[in-house]
Amino acid sequence: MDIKVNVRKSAGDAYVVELAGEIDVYTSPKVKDAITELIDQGHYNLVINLEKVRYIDSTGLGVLIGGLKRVREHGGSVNLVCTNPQIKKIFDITGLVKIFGIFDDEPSAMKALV
Amino acid sequence: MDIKVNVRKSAGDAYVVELAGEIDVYTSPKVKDAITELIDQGHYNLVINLEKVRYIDSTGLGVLIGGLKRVREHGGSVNLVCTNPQIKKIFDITGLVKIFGIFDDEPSAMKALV
Amino acid sequence: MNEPASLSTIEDSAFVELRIPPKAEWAAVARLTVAAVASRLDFSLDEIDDIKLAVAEACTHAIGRSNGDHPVELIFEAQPDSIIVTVRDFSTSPHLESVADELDENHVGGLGLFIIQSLMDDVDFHVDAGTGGELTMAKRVGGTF
Amino acid sequence: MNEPASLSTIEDSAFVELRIPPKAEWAAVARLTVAAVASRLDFSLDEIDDIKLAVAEACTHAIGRSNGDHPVELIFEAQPDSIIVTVRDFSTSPHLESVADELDENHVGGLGLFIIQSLMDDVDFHVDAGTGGELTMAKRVGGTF
Ligand SMILES: Nc1ncnc2c1ncn2[C@@H]1O[C@H](COP(=O)(O)OP(=O)(O)O)[C@@H](O)[C@H]1O
Ligand SMILES: Nc1ncnc2c1ncn2[C@@H]1O[C@H](COP(=O)(O)OP(=O)(O)O)[C@@H](O)[C@H]1O
Repeated sequence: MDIKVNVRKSAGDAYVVELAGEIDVYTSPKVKDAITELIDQGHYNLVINLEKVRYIDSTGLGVLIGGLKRVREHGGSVNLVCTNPQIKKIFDITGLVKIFGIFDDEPSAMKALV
Repeated sequence: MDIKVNVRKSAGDAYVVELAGEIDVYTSPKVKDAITELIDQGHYNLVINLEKVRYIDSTGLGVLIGGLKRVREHGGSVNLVCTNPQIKKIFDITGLVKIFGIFDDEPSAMKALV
Repeated sequence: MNEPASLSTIEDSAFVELRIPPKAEWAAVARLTVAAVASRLDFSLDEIDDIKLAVAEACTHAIGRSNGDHPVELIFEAQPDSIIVTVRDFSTSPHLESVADELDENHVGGLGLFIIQSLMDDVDFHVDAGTGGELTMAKRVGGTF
Repeated sequence: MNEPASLSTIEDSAFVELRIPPKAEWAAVARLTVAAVASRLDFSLDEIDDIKLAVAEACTHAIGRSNGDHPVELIFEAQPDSIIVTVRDFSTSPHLESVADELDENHVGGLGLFIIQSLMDDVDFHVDAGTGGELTMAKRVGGTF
């Protein structure tokens, strides 16, 4: 019932935010902080890896949407890595599949950034 | 939150009762029925395999104790297979380790029956 | 909860009630409790995940609206082939009215409410100036989604 | 619940309340709810298993004593370094007195009560002829067992 956030630099100026656990009303501020910090540092090309996320709700989606909006203002983008069918379904029903690039693995998500 | 009970004949006249899931006030009657049926059929040498049991409470212990008492009346015995430390601990604190033979695998439990 | 859902064992309506403090850290308790209740019915694991999410969204909303004085109350009614969940905050802030409007006019406002409407079979929101907001949602076993 | 217990996030006392029907099939809900509450504190996974089992034993007893009319009520008080659980049946059957005697005289009668006493730091049973039985148990983080 907690979230682990791991941020690492990848190829080019891209950063990977790897999340593990549950993203809900309690844990999403931690995710928001990590993303906000990256953006404040001027990193606008992000891959957010949700492979180890077992649960996400609207507060977590709100954080991802907020991050996407901010990086887009700087011509950047956010790609997601997501394989869990239940979590993919949430992006489906909310229509967010059309807004985020969603990929089955990190290399594909990274490649599509550039 | 349920129990699976699998009964199979083994070497000699021994029977193995393999349990998987949680043994609590709701599911223990199913376990009791399986053991009672074996004893009613005249099988008094039992191995009860708890390797796949994630949870047991006093109602489950009561069923095992009840089975042991009945087979002992016929010179039989009940050996348990148990590897889960939390479940072993319950046999420890209740003193039931001294009453049941508790083994790390089915072959050892079976061998000790005869 | 990677356990197989058990066969239905409910003969009549059964009620489980839960109260949590109106704080973010307690929403997870509501999620786990409703999953435990739903797994007593014939719901598939996917359906249980849907119910969990819908209830979490309702709690998040209730917690967000709360002035911190009253717990969030959840009532789970387990019927043989459906679950009915009522989430009550006892907050009488004006924000409540706008949520009711959103649901009444089928206006998809909050993402959370939209998710609830997508995952559950029936959703109803009701505000009482004296007692606060009450969101009721139902899901049938093997239902529409 | 094979998840790492999270760091403590409770500043003051927080109360979670649960009511379940007095039937065997609902005991699992109490178990999962208390595990969710306890995992908000700094308990180890083993300690959470202990609390789960103790609460299950208390529910089993309460359900066994129930005449079926009243729910079993559980109150979880989460403090920064301990959890206090109260389990109330509203049954006023005479059986209650004997359970109180068992605990009072440190007589290890029911296996379930013995398990509760072994796993929890403090256990108290109290009977009121009018309102039924009330079992209170507390466990401290990193406590004695
Ligand atoms: N399907 C969607 N597509 C794009 N943006 C969305 C979608 N749903 C919500 N948003 C945006 O996400 C943010 C948070 O949404 P929402 O949860 O509805 O807000 P609120 O806090 O009012 O409930 C808002 O900026 C909203 O515009
Ligand atoms: N530590 C023990 N060693 C051996 N037998 C025990 C032990 N604890 C309980 N029993 C036996 O297990 C059965 C069920 O015990 P218990 O749960 O205490 O009964 P009750 O239904 O009165 O609560 C009884 O026959 C009791 O004698």
